[in-house]
Amino acid sequence: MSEHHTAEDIKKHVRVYINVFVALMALTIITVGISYLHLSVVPAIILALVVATIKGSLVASYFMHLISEKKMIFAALILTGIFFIVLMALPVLYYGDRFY
Amino acid sequence: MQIPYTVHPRPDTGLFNAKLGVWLFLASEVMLFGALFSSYVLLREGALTWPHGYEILNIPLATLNTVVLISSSITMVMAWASLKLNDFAKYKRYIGSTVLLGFGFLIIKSFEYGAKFSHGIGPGDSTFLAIYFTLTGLHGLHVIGGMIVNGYLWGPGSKMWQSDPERLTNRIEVAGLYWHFVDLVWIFLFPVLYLL
Amino acid sequence: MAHVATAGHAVHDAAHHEEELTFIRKYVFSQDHKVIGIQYLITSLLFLFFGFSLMMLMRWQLAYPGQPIPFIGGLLGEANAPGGIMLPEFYNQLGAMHGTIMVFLGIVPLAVGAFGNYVVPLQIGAPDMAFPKLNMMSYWVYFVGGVTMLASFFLPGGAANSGWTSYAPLSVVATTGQTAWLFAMVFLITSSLLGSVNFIVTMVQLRAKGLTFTRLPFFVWAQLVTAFLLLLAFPPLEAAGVMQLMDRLAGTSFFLPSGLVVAGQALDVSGGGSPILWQHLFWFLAHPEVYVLILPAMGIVGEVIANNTRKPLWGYKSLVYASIFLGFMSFIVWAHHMFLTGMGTVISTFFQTTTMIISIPSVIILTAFFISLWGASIRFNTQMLFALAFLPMFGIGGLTGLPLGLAPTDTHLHDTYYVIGHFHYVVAPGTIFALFAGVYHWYPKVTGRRMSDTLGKVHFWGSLVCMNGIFMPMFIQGLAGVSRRLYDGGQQYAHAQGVLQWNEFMSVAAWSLAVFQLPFMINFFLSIWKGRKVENDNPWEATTLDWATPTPPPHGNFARVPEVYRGPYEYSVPGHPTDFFPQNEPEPAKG
Amino acid sequence: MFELLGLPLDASAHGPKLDQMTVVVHWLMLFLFVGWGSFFAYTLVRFRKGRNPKADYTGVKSHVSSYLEVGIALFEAVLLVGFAVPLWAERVNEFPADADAIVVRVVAEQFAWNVHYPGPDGIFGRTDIKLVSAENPLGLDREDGDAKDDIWTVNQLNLPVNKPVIIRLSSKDVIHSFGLPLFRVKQDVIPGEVIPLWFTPTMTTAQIIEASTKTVSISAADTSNTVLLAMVAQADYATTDGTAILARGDSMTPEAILFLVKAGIKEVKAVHSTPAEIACAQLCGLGHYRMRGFVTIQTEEEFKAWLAEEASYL
Ligand code: HEA
Ligand code: HEA
Ligand code: CUA
Ligand SMILES: [Cu+2]
Repeated sequence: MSEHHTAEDIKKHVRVYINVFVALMALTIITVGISYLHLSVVPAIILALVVATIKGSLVASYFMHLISEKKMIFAALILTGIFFIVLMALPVLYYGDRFY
Repeated sequence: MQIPYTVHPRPDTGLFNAKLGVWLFLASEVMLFGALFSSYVLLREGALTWPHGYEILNIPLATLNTVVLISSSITMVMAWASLKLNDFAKYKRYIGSTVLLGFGFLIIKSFEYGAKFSHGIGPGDSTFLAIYFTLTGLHGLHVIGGMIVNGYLWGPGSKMWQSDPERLTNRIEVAGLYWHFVDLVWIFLFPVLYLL
Repeated sequence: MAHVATAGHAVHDAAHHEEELTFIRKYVFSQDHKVIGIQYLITSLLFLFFGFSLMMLMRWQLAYPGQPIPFIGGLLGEANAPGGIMLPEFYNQLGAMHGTIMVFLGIVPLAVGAFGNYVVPLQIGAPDMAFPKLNMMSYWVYFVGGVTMLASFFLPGGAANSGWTSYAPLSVVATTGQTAWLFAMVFLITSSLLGSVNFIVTMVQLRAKGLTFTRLPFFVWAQLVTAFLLLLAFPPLEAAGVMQLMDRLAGTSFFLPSGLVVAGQALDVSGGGSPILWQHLFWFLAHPEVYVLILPAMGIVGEVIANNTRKPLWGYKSLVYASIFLGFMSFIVWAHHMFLTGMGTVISTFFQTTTMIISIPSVIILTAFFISLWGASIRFNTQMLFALAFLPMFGIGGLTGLPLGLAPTDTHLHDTYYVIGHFHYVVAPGTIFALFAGVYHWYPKVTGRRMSDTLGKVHFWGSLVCMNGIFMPMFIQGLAGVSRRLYDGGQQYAHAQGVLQWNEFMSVAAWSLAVFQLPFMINFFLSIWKGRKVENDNPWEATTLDWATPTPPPHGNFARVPEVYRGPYEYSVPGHPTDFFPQNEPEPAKG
Repeated sequence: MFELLGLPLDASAHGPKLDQMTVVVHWLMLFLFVGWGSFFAYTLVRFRKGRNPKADYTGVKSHVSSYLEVGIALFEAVLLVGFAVPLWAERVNEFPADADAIVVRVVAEQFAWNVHYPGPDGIFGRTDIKLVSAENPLGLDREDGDAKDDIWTVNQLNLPVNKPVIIRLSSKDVIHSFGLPLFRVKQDVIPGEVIPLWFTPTMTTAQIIEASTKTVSISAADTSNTVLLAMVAQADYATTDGTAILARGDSMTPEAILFLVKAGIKEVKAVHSTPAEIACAQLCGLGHYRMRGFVTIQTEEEFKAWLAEEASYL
């Protein structure tokens, strides 16, 4: 990412950053808004996480330039992603199958 | 013999050292916060009762804090872009604002904490509060760490602009990656703790 | 600016640096990977020795329960051993600290910090690690962690005493030593994380020209997989450590369920926590951790075997794939330590299956080593003896992992001496032997002198016999059902009566083992001045880049930027004049 | 192989299957160790430098090793599917109905096993941690109707033979592990949880004693032999002139040993005084090593009588 950018490129980037920023603000308002609806637990969790994931992806893709990142970094992140999922499966392992 | 690829990327990987380094570090951070999130789910699942975050915590303040942190992310990335555009003065302004916004975040956070403590509410009172204080505390430490780095890059560190501008730009990019990650963590913390 | 310095420039640069550095910068806060490697080496060997000493004390109590410890009994303090007789509290401290020190302060820093640091940059033809300052910090953070751990013996109530596993709630209600343990662990984890980032970047970014991934020495591969394990498995334990600290210091109950009555007193906490959560997070690290202990050892064994069989390692590709697969699988077997915590059929089947699967790559690695011996011309020097002995010793340890990995058989064996026997075979005559092999192998590169082969052989044979004398009877005791962590070695139990006599035998073997470390220590220190000087930079006639440097390597390592032309183990290449064909030697001109 | 492994006496219904599996696994291990070991030993001798001065660049070309590895994987699969999974399922899924079994609560604490029987009504009475005291370790609420007939003991578990027993395990403080080596069961006891466990004892304590009785040789040096001193005699011993030294059931004391030796008796039949025990297997604090309980397996009648006797103390 850090190499061979013309000033023109960068200016284009900056416009993208500003759009992303606006989107993030909007999504923040949406999440907070949703929470005032006091939905029941499951839809509330799903909605909140979906919005958070969108926001997170925006940050990662554009602010962190992940969208145009190198293979090596993707490989490391995919590996991390897998183990992260394993980690998040802990509660399932715990409650899913106790024999008593 | 000098260490290669500190500034320019290695041709076959396309990366300079610090960038790979910081991504790896962030990978480990994913696992750190992942373990805490997972613990949160596990404990909540096993709890008899669980309060809604909004019953206990101050949503307007936290929303404000979200805005502050997201803003600091955009100023961070603008700082990098300014260096890319050879505009050092703008860089100083942006990176300076990033630090200030981080400061703002911490001040708001301290109001939140202060309000809790003054009501005699602490981490020992319930599992929810325990996880709230642990997660936000750890996140706060990350903010402080980022501010120290960014503060350095604003102040003494920025002198590198004269000697090795490319390297400084790389440093800002790398510091930015970390700072955006801190923002990203908050993006998840906020709904999970406050809104659900 | 130039990022790849020319050769002349490099030498000049190195010399230039050398002059400027003060003693402190050169030997204490050094940023040179070799000096840091040596710092790690000395520190971790001292810890290893200390951990061993704790164990020798414990073995007294196990062999002669309730009898005063001779000579040093009086020095242990009234709080620990009144009248020289060890108290159970103290025994538990020794056990927890032995495990912790051996694993986190002994073997890992030795295998990764010392060998990894010293050898990896040399083997990949790099001038240093990618981040020298970070490297220095890793060492010093490790050092602080270690000192904290040691200092905890002097706290009221002594050091941590809840086992190296620190299971909650016991650890949460334990004495202050546990807090020190947790702080020390946070330091050690931080050090490991810094180190692993540094290692991965170094191995990915700083490989010499021509050194593709398929030409990396097996040792480098092993270190690469290890670094990933440390990077991704340690953070969950750090999170757990923070939570336990909160439980102990801030009154939270992450790991404390409601309604606890400790020592007749209802515990005043909010409750609602889960003791099993700690176990999951602990083993999420600690299982990968055991492969952190073994992989670098396998890497060293690979190097030494290739070098002393004078032929290529057999099945290099399968070795590499097996290591990667092993690393990957090690993240999804952790709950085999927890079969008896109330696990149902589905999850236990999952973990039993993954545990059986993970044994296959180990078999592949060992098999490749065995087959490498076929057709060899084996030089039995000290390092080769240690490397060879590693194979059956790891074999015994690994094979005894199988009955533990199957939940029904684990029922009887869980938390007995069988487990102790299992893992000591892999870590003590396994890993420690491999590390000894590494010391003998690379010593000439570091010092320019060889260690004595005669003393080395005394060290080897004595250690081999004693190690088996200590750990083989543990299987007998374990099968008989003797629990581990028993202050009196199981004296009171009926089912232990038939196997109690082994306790004394094992202890005597352990003390004899200590005696056989004397030749090593003498050899190690004396050879620095008295060892036979090496005749050239490549005394073992090896092929990898670590032997292509001046001896000892200067700051910046290589006199000339190395370039690599072939795989790592081109020994006895048909038609080549010598029986080794170094990686950096250009193809001879045709005709 | 069974004798070779030195597993303790097996006194439960499911035990032989577990033992059989342990034996099978150890055969596999032995096979692999000997197989690789002989190859290894052969190469060391055959390919030493003195015998084979020039190494062979290519070495082994065949793929036998891959077949071998597949073979091991298959064997492990068989172990899993054929033994491990069904046996485990039997342990954790196929609990007998409460009505068909003896149900007992065991509450672990540092460092004792509190055993709680429901009494004739078959219902466990209410317990409350506020009532816990030295005299009432279970915190049993005797005001509660169901609790009136409840029986509890410390470190003594009585069970009838040949009847399934369900033990509900819980802990007051830290994690313990309820291990019965002779019955091949072990279960971690986790505070905050109630974890059940079941097995069927197949031998009474009397039979266990019979089966574990050994002939041990004694000498004058044995007066401090802890193994011997923990035993009780299983026959009557007397001096040549007929003075009794030890009767069946008497513990071995240093004096008794000296007398026996003096009387020229070199061997005695003896057995450990408490052959069936509860062993705590998880580190639970400084008293972990002495967190020992006793198991007594009785005939149905003896057990009833014991319950009645305990009830009479209420
Ligand atoms: C370096 C360390 C290391 C290694 C490599 C291993 C390897 C394995 N371990 Fe071990 N293990 C530990 C360290 C290690 N372990 C520790 C420290 C503990 C206890 C922690 C505690 O509770 O305190 C433990 C505990 C432990 C348990 C929990 C037991 C219990 O608490 O009840 C289990 C259960 O599944 C297990 C299984 C295995 C298996 C299946 C392997 C497999 O990977 C093994 C595969 C290897 C082979 C199958 C051998 C192949 C070789 C041959 C076939 C050749 C034979 C050779 C010759 C003849 C020359 N281990
Ligand atoms: C890497 C890990 C490791 C290593 C190497 C060892 C090595 C040894 N261990 Fe350890 N052990 C553990 C990890 C390890 N152990 C763990 C995790 C536990 C469980 C703890 C718990 O219950 O929580 C345990 C428990 C444990 C027990 C059971 C205690 C109990 O349950 O009550 C016993 C009993 O005998 C024992 C013995 C030994 C012995 C005799 C050695 C010997 O092999 C030691 C050999 C050491 C050397 C040979 C040192 C060589 C070094 C030098 C000679 C230095 C030279 C110095 C210079 C040149 C400067 N260990
Ligand atoms: Cu209870 Cu150990
Ligand atoms: Cu494991």
